[in-house]
Amino acid sequence: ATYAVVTINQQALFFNQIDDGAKKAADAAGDKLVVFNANNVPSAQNDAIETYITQKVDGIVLVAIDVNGVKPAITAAKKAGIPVIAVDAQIPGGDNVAFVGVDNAKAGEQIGSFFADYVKKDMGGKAKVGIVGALNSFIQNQRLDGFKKTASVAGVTFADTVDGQNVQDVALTASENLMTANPSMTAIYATGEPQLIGAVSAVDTAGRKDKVKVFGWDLTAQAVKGIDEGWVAAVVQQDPFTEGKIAIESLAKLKKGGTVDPIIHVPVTIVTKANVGQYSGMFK
Amino acid sequence: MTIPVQAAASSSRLRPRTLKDRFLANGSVGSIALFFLFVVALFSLTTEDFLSLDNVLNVLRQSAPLLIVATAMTLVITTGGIDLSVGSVLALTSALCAILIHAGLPWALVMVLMLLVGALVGAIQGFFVAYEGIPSFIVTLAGLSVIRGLALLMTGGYSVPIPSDIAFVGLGRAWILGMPLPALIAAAVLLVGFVTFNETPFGRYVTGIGANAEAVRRAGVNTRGVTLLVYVLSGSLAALAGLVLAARLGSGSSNAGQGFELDVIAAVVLGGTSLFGGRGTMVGTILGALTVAAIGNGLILAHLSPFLTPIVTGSIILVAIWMNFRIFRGAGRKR
Amino acid sequence: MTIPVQAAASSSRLRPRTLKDRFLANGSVGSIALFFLFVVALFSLTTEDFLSLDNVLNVLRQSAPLLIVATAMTLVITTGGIDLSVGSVLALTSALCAILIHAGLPWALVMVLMLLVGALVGAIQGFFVAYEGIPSFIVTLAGLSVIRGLALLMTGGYSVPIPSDIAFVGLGRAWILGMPLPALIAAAVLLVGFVTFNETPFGRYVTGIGANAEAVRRAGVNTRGVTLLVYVLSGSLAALAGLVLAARLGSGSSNAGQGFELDVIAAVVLGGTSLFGGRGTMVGTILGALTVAAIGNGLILAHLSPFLTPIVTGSIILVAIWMNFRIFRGAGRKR
Amino acid sequence: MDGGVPRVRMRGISKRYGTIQTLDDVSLDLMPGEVLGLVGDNGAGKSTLSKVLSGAVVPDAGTIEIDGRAVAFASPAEARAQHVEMVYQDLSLCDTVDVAGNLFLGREPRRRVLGIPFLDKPRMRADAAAMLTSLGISVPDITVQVENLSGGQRQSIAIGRAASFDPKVLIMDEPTAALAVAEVEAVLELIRTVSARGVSVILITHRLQDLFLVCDRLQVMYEGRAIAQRSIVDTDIEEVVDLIVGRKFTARSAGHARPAGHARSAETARPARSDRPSDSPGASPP
Amino acid sequence: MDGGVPRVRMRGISKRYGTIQTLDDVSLDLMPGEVLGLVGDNGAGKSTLSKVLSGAVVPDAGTIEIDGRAVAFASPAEARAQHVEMVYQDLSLCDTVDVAGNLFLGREPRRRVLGIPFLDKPRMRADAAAMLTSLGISVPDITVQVENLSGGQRQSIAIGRAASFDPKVLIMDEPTAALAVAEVEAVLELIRTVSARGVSVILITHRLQDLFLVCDRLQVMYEGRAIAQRSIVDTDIEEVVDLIVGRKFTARSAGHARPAGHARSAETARPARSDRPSDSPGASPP
Ligand SMILES: Nc1ncnc2c1ncn2[C@@H]1O[C@H](COP(=O)(O)OP(=O)(O)OP(=O)(O)O)[C@@H](O)[C@H]1O
Ligand SMILES: Nc1ncnc2c1ncn2[C@@H]1O[C@H](COP(=O)(O)OP(=O)(O)OP(=O)(O)O)[C@@H](O)[C@H]1O
Ligand SMILES: [Mg+2]
Ligand SMILES: [Mg+2]
Repeated sequence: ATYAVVTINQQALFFNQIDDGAKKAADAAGDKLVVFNANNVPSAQNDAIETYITQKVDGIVLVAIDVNGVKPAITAAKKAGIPVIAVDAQIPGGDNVAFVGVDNAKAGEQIGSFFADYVKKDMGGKAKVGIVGALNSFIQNQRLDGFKKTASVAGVTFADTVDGQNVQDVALTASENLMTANPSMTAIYATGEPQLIGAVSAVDTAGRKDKVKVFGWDLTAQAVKGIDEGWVAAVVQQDPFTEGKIAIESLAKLKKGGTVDPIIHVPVTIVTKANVGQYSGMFK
Repeated sequence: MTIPVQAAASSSRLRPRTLKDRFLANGSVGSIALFFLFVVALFSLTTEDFLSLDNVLNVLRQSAPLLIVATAMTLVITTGGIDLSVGSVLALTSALCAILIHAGLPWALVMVLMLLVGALVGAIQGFFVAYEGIPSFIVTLAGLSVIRGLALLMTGGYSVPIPSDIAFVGLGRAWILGMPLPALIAAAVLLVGFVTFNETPFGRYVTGIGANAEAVRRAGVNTRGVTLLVYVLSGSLAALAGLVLAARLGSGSSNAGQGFELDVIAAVVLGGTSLFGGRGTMVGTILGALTVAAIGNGLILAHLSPFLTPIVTGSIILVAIWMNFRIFRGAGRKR
Repeated sequence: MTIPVQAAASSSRLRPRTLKDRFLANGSVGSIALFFLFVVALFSLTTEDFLSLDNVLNVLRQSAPLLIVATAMTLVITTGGIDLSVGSVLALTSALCAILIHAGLPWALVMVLMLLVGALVGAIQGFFVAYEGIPSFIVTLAGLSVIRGLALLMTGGYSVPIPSDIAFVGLGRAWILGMPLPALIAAAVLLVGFVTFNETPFGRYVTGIGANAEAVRRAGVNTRGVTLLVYVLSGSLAALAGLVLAARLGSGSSNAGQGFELDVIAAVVLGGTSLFGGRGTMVGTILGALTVAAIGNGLILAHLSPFLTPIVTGSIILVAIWMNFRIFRGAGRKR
Repeated sequence: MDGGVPRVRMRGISKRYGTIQTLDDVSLDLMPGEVLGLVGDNGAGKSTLSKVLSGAVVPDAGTIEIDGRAVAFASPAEARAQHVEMVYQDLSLCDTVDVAGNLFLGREPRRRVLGIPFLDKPRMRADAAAMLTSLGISVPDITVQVENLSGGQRQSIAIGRAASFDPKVLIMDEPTAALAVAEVEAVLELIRTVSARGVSVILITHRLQDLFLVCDRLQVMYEGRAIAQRSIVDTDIEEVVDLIVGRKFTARSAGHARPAGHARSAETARPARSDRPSDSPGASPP
Repeated sequence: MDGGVPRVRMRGISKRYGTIQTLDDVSLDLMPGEVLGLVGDNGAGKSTLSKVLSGAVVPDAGTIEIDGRAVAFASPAEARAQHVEMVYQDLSLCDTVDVAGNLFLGREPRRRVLGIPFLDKPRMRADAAAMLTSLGISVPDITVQVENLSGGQRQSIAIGRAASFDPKVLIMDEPTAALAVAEVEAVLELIRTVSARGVSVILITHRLQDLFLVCDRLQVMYEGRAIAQRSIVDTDIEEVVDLIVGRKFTARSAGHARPAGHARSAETARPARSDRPSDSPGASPP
């Protein structure tokens, strides 16, 4: 059978690991896997799905950019008898057979309450946190909202939110400016990989490692090093490899006439100094 | 005029115009046409479904927004200007129309409003370009930023769904006489654009302004008005494309059309319109846009690794253009 | 020449050149200079830290890649060309240098290699533009796609860490005499660029090619060679910027510098260089780049909501440029 | 000259570019049907003065009257509306537009379909061919873009454009500079014909002998000022040369060998103009 | 003319643009120190022929010899290396570059610092001012961009550029078209001076009277072919006019009134040239 993965871009490790997981599962089952990279353009995902429909692939794994905007294409696929599994971003009211991924709002709340605890225990109960987000990303906005929900406890104040635009050098400049604008800031929360790279570099080069604690999403080598050194406090690590793998396995199951759960949540891990050891091998 | 008529010198040194001459005279269009055929041939040989009816209609439907906006962009670039804001206008109208429909306004009214919004945005930008003499690159770059910012502000970064049970979505999804409606809309826009560009005084002035704006002004033409109108058209057609896209996707998002301006400009320039103004071709634009769309579609069908897609896309364009420039060397555009 | 000398007609109708004349004669530079001062004044009044030494040095460090590439882009645009591939070249060299350093090559060698890679990429693109006559927009748009594709292919989408204990990272982070090294590098590049552009025959030909390439060719200049060299410079300086950025970030990634080309072009055009070629100013470019950086920095310092940032940025640019155009009306650039 | 309302009356026209006072309090009168030669050294301000009259340059100071009514041209469109047409020295052609398109620029024959104006291309081509033939111009191909034409062919097109649209005032800024001998004759003949019909003509030229074939009067400019006027019958080439140069000057290239023969030159030139109404203010416009 | 190696020898030059055969098997000879007038109707192919010699146009067929050696110019740089300089009809100036920059384009005086060539701006300005003065040109300000100059001023700069760099062959394509009377005299004087030094000159002009003041020989082109050659002493303006037009033609504007006086005109013109070596193939180049 032939399965297609329609992804967002290939410049974040996260998406590539989804592809890798999917590839692994497909190879194991002797299936063919094709990948389409939409380069952050929402309508390109639609175009690709429609193209795969005309080509009659056996199933589609979709990492959506615009979760509403892909619905017609998913519906068309369903009509054509091609199952679509959404990964990472849930499609509200969509015709996809299943969703595999992290509950971003929930995980945002998780890191938020971790943050609240951390502030109480390790920061003397007071923190001023600045945020490096990607405003045009739906799921990163969810992570931001979830975080704010549980992190807003007594003693925590929010400084500005800046837009890293999912590009690491933009995020770097924005983070630096964020620190300049808020000299009394004691923590940064970054909602995605490019944002975290930018924030980590900014704190590092500004020599603020002793003053600012970094929280964020998606490990990289620099983040691992920061955790080792203690100034990166916690990073939400998803398991995109497993997400991709489960998605393809589910499609295979459907193909054989089986059924799958409509929502398959893959848990996240909050990586701290305590458990970073098991990840450091990934980033050599 | 009755002044002494002197026999025009004989044309002993003119030889009849051959088919080849005609082809060479339209150098840039000939070049992109050959290239387009080459791309089509390539993909029909290497993939199975490329020339299937479904796929062809699919490509046409997908490229409708590109074709619609490229029509106006051809005019803008022919005047020697540029409009970098089209992607943002598309995002703004797609987001705003979703919001308004969501809020319960009748969709027909929303459509009219969106076209007016596009025209207004174009008029504001056109005013700065035509009447204040600010380079269009700066004006529309500022516009790009401001307009997408407005869309972001209105949506808060979330995408707004459009109910799929209202007639509005037909704008992006309906089929009429076996053709997808977006493709028909694009065809109509292109036809009007072609006629306007080639058969009306307005179109003539557009070319003239790009070639020598002062000469057109000295000929008594209201060059500022013409320039303003070109940007109004560009804004309106970007709004139309935004409506079509929102209807097709069933959602409006401030994310829509990122980098769209570069695609549109690429299609127009690939078609043979000169960025220096004065030379534009609507047929070339159609071919340029379809070529871009065909390459994107064909590479998916060919199951190329996505890591190789950008490399192959760029290389195809460069090598094919290069070969055609070698064939047409000495003819065609100069820069 | 010894031919009869005839007294030049008296200059009774010349009046002495006033300061205002000089200012108006340099219309575009005067305009951006005023605008820059306006932006600086605005933010020093509305925010606390804007003019603090720390922040100023920070802005300079941040804008180093922009300034470096804008120097070369000024030359490219003055010849009437454009280089859309600079962001991709920056990504390629930042990724490749991280990979090679990771693989254990000495960093000095890596730096030299990267500059050569940039020069080579520029030479290939320059060849198509200068010797094959393909519009630079198409060539470098294809380059944008191919080169970032290569970076993607090499990194597999991973961001590659650069160990922060080697001297290489000093390129992005070191301080010399109280100044950040990237800022010093940018200053050196700008100085060399300024002198080259204004004081050498090469710089003269760059302007001439933009004004009337055929005239320069007829004057016996190797215009193709000059054009090629301009793209080589552009590629090399984009590579240098990539190195600085990689050193500052401590990692190389194919994601670096997305949309960077538009920022660079915006800075150059804002500075008063004409996209039609023939009119370029290095001082304007510096001011343009610093203005863009200052606005970005100042708005964050002013605690503006990020949703309003693009709107305010675009509006400031447009309104201020517009006011300056009104002051300089009749002087300065024509298009 | 005296008596009758002048077709054009310019007073106190001044224009400064940066440090240079290009025009300094210049006046100019032009009667209906009159041909005025405007001469002067390079850079004297002739082109600038005529551009003021054609609306292409807005002066810093000064007034213009057309047929006794004060006008102020903010753009060439307004001057063209008053039937002032000009052949610009730089020709002002659109290089990438074809011959017919340039001839009719701003005056395209239109065909309305459903109220929308379309270009009447067949008529444009036919009329364009007729216009060129009447000027004795042969252009290899009327659909060719003007950038591919020779210098003289380009100039002919600029002349054809200005002359064809029923002007009341026709300004020609060095119209014959690039023209070959037969084409020059055709242009001079054209000037005679239109002025006989009452069109007022301003002819700027450095071919001084031509002035004596068609002009009624000369106005000399020097460094931005109008310094002299001469009725054509009261002057000769030598005096004109001296006025232009600003001192006694011998120009063997100025059409007539000197010193002999100059008296005759004016004589032989004049009879040529006997067929046209002499300075008749009453000649009705076409 | 006969005897001696010609400075320039062009044979069988042909060039086609699209459907038009612009040059059709044209030959041209030019001796050292000779001044050749190249005349013909508009569009006859004069400019194209001279561009072939200056390297700006590569012909489809034909050979060129310079001083007996066969050359093939693929670019103007190669022709300039052989000391062929040309004043182009369209002037070929860089509008946004200043006067001095245009004069020295491609030949900038340089000052080496650490082996890097820098523009020697003070010298450029001083030399430029001297060059212009020697041509009798007054430009208001030498640092002004040429786009702001008058037509005649622009033309003077193009002439200054070609004449100043020690040419062996100087081609002037309608150099005097936009020039005022004193400047025309200066250019004609320039031609006499340089040809006296052994420079070969090709002068293309529609001011036929000028030909008789400076030329040794005329070549007439008609519709892309060289149809006639005349030694200047064997012809007169009337014949030249007839050759250009291709039939009997009366041109009162051609410098001399007809029918009277034409015999004398050639006479009065010739003595002016007595001060220069007549057709001397042996005159040594400067
Ligand atoms: N736009 C401008 N900017 C600056 N200077 C100008 C401009 N236009 C004209 N000038 C100056 O004004 C003077 C007069 O120019 P103008 O073109 O009117 O001269 P002209 O009499 O037509 O000369 P020519 O016989 O050479 O055509 C010149 O010195 C020129 O440099
Ligand atoms: N690049 C070109 N493309 C097409 N046709 C051309 C080109 N260059 C010249 N021609 C044609 O060749 C013919 C000769 O042109 P050329 O400029 O040599 O004439 P000319 O003798 O210099 O005329 P003039 O006296 O008007 O300057 C013209 O009919 C012109 O249209
Ligand atoms: Mg003039
Ligand atoms: Mg010519």
